[in-house]
Amino acid sequence: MKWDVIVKWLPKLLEGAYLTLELVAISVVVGLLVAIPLGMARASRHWYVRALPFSYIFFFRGTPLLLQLFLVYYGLAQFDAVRESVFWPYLRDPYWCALLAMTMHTAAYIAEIIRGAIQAVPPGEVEAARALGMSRGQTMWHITLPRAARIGLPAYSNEVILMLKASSLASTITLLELTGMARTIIARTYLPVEIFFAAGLFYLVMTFVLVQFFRWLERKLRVDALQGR
Amino acid sequence: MNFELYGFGPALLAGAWMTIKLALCSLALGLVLGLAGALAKTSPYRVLRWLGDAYSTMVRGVPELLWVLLIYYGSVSFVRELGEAIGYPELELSAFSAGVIALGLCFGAYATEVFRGALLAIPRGHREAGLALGLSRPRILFRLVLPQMWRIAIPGLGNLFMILMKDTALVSVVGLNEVMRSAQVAVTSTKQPFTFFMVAACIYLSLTVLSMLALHFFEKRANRGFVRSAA
Amino acid sequence: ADKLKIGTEGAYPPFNLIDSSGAVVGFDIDIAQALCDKMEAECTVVTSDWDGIIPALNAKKFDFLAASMSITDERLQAVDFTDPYYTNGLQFIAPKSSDFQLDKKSMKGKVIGAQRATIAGHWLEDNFGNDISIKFYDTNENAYLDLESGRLDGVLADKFVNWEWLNSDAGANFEFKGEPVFDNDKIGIALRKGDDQLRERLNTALKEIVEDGTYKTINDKYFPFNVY
Amino acid sequence: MAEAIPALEIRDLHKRYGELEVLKGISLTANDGDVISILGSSGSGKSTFLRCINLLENPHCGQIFFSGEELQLQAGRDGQLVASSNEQINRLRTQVGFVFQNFNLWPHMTVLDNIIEAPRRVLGLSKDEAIASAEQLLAKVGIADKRHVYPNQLSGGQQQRAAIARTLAMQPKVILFDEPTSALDPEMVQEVLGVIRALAEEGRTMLLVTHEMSFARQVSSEIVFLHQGVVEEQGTPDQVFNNPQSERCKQFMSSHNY
Amino acid sequence: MAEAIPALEIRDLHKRYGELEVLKGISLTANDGDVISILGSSGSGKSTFLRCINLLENPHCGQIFFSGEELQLQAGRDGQLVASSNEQINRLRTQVGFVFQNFNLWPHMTVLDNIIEAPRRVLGLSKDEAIASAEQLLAKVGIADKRHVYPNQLSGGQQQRAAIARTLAMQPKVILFDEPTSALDPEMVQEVLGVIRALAEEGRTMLLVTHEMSFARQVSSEIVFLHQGVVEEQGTPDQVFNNPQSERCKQFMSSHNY
Ligand SMILES: Nc1ncnc2c1ncn2[C@@H]1O[C@H](COP(=O)(O)OP(=O)(O)OP(=O)(O)O)[C@@H](O)[C@H]1O
Ligand SMILES: Nc1ncnc2c1ncn2[C@@H]1O[C@H](COP(=O)(O)OP(=O)(O)OP(=O)(O)O)[C@@H](O)[C@H]1O
Ligand SMILES: [Mg+2]
Ligand SMILES: [Mg+2]
Repeated sequence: MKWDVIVKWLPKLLEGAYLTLELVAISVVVGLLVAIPLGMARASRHWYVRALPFSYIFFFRGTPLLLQLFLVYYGLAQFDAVRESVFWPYLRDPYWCALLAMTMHTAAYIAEIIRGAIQAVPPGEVEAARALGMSRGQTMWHITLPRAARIGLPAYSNEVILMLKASSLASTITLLELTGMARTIIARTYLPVEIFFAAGLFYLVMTFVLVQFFRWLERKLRVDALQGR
Repeated sequence: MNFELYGFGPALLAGAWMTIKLALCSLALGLVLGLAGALAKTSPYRVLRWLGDAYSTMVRGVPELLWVLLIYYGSVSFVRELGEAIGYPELELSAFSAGVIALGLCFGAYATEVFRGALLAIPRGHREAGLALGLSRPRILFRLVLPQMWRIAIPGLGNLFMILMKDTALVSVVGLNEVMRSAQVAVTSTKQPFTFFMVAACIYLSLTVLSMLALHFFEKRANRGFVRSAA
Repeated sequence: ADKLKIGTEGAYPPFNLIDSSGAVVGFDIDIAQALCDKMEAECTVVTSDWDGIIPALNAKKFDFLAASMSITDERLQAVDFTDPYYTNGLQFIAPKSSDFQLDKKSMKGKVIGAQRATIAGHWLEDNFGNDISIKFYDTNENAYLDLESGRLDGVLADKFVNWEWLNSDAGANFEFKGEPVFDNDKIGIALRKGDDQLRERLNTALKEIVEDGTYKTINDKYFPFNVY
Repeated sequence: MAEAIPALEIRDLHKRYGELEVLKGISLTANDGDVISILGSSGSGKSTFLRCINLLENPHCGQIFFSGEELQLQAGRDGQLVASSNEQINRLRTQVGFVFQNFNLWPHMTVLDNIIEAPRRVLGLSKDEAIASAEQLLAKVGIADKRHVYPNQLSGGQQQRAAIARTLAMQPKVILFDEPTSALDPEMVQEVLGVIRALAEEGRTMLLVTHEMSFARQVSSEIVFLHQGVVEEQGTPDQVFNNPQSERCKQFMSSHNY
Repeated sequence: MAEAIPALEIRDLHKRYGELEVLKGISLTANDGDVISILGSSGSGKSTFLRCINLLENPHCGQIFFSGEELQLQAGRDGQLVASSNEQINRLRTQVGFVFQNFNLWPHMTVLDNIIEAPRRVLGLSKDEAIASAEQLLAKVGIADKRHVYPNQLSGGQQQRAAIARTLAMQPKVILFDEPTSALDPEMVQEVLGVIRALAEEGRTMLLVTHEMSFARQVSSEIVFLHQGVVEEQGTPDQVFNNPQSERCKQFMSSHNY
């Protein structure tokens, strides 16, 4: 193991790690915001409300992220209309393409988690809120979602960690995030073992920090103290 | 669009079949591991909790691809030694079993979290009622806790299964021809990336339809006895 | 006759690719088969992903690789190579309409694509590193797509591969620019380290097919020029 | 219009679950300050009746009036009636309190948060105002020391009292109690009795499902005896307890003096 | 050994939640056929006491004997006592029934399945045997027609009766009832009273937490009055109801004749 090489390229790897974090943080947070209405609509009792989010979730859950990245990055660029539109300056840039694809992708998965959690909230608790005169929206916002957040939190933490690793696919559309950077460095140094080891360590550390963060959040939200007597 | 797919249709179908086999086998392994992980993480014993934690953090922390490579190539010398030890030197881990082990391991680590969330959502009283009646702990687990847990876990597990189905593509590095690799092969020889990527997307989507139907069925079953509020 | 397993990628036309019937074909394969005939060995072809191909060789999943692999110092640490069986070079392609000069001044600010971890990438970094921006792709196909969409001004890649693409529909509006920039990329057959006996046999067989004209027949089947 | 407008009026309410007809046409009128106890054997439809009044359960037929305002209903799926105006039902529900038979406290909030949630969100009280009135209520039901505790850490009776406080915090005009004293000891029952009387004096209207006959007798202005989904007997406590007319009611009343 | 071995004996039981000491040393002896009612105000620790007896809650100190056999305890985390032998606690739990204050029926099983589960798995009855005895019990508590219904579709009282039937199906020697009649109407209370009497005559021992004084009075052979975690008063129903010694108990008893 050539430690000096790792040390030498550490700044570059950090740069990549920073981009990775940025991509993941933005996509899981924006994804969550997009997913909340989607998940709520998906848990609706009316089929016509469910239909649209269903097709969205169906498509984005049904196809690989790599494919979605390709479609957004290479696919859209095939159309002259897109290339001449006002969006082209953004769609031309792999950074925005990656963010767009990752956000839409993760939103579909998070929406499904939210739906499951909403449906797992005991009906009596919802009834209690409605009986107190809270509107459907208020009930959803102040009672059901906070309660569902506690039920769905472990699954959401999964999704964030999955996105952390899925973000490495952004290297296929020329972004130099952690994996892209590592591969580029390897192409220079011919030292795959050292560099991948270092990059892997970065992923592991990021995962570990995320796991700890979610554990802290669970404690704060008292997830495991909610069991009934 | 070429409807014979330039002759690559059968190869893609074979790829789809390989994807299905990989996904189902890894699912079976992953569910067992996930359940064990969740039970360990919620157990009163510190050692088990620690083990469960280590498993889910370590496995989730390392990219899936690395696990595939690690298990396929990393196990070579180990398996060979094992083979020699038991007097069967030709013993070797097939690409398929290596893929299943790696994917199952990863699925299990994520499933651990989903199951744990579901376990925590089941009222303690239901377990206590079992204890008070003298039911054994495994019985309580299998008859009282698991059937209720599915209801809450299925959406999360569904997500993971969708991801698993697509992660089977990773196994192509050890030489298994699943959907994604079959498509790539067709692309290189025909120079029609969009045709074949769309076909791959369609194959994944139809597999998704099948799994969603199955999930819906399971969810319906798991929801028996739970009334939705009219409010 | 002894039995040998040939490893290849199957994703590098026209050198190695998988046709619709699932058979592996291409220049590499034809050469390898010719060598096997000379060695009187019974050969089967197995494909593997590029990333896993050297580990698979070392794990004895194959006996040698006919996969258009460049002989590099880095690879020589992991495997042995036979004598080269063809020589590759790099050449730029760009839209027919663009004025594309190979000097630093006119290259300044251009966006050039290359496949990651290939000599093309290194060559660009070494020669134009400070003047152009280089984008790396997993496959040449992806680089061509971005060339089409206008995100790239040009692509540097193996000249045979570029030549193949220019001959396809997609490449109609593009052409080679300038002379090949790097003409000494030697391609060899890779073997496990220390497998000297097999290497000698392959080297002998290679000499024989070059001498008896078998090599030229295969060459002409794929290219209108000499690749040796 | 010499007669006052009743606080709550229900006409001919029907409800079924699948084949099972649980309510077979129930009518009831309650004026301001009335305390009406609904008695009946287990499974006779008492909870269902209360739940239909504020539409936690969708009836199949019937009319409901709050202070003369008719609750707008429209036909929904499988013949159920659903609220046609969300705005109306939300507004009416703020005026109609409900105390659940099984409490339904929110387990992720402390007792205090459970109580201040609705007044803050619905009535728009500030946090401090809501807390001030919540603490008064908690003191009244005797669990002031438990205000920062989560529902799962309460005893059964404490949960029930928290649930009562949560409903009272909204200052509803009409309150529907579903067995509000089932988990309470006799002393606490006395307290609740006092609370209900005070509320009645303020002019609030209460419907009360209970199995505690002596409690019902002391607190109510009217008794309704439900049997298999119909009103079998109705009248003042004295009438119903001392001189029941129907066979079924006689039998039921006789058993309470065990 | 002239004296009979008591069916259940508890010595000096202590239990706290964090800082809060809920049980401060409770001792109690019950012989075969005894029906002991535990009274006390809400939050006095009655449920906690019952739950400690079959170790659903881990006490901090104390000894428990079933028919003279001591429950093996060992120190666990934070000073709690936990069962040292799984085998023993499982065996004893099959002999000690528990009816929960909040029923805890399993929502994914029908009423019948709820009842036959334990007899089949623990006692090893065949499905038919288990169903036969379950149907008898369901008929006894009056919900035979609900046997294929899920618990969430039952009224409160029906759930309570299903919970009682589930416990009785195990034919336990000792039964701990936590407010078994809270959701029941007076008629049903009479039925349950009859059931408990019959069980006592069979020689089964019962501990009963209840708020219904007249019920306690009729059914019990002994009354224990709990106050703030200690036994404040103990004796025959006549003694405790008519002639309570302690101040607290006097006050409590006086409120029940509202
Ligand atoms: N898990 C817990 N954590 C903290 N405190 C608890 C917990 N469970 C119960 N307590 C407290 O212990 C005390 C006794 O509770 P217990 O349930 O035994 O009362 P109880 O006598 O059964 O009352 P009730 O008649 O209202 O059911 C109560 O003050 C309660 O708040
Ligand atoms: N969701 C449901 N689906 C089917 N049947 C139901 C449902 N809810 C209630 N029932 C049935 O309706 C009948 C009336 O129930 P309800 O809860 O109104 O009784 P109740 O008078 O409140 O009884 P209790 O005094 O026991 O609480 C019962 O027989 C019950 O089994
Ligand atoms: Mg009821
Ligand atoms: Mg209690």
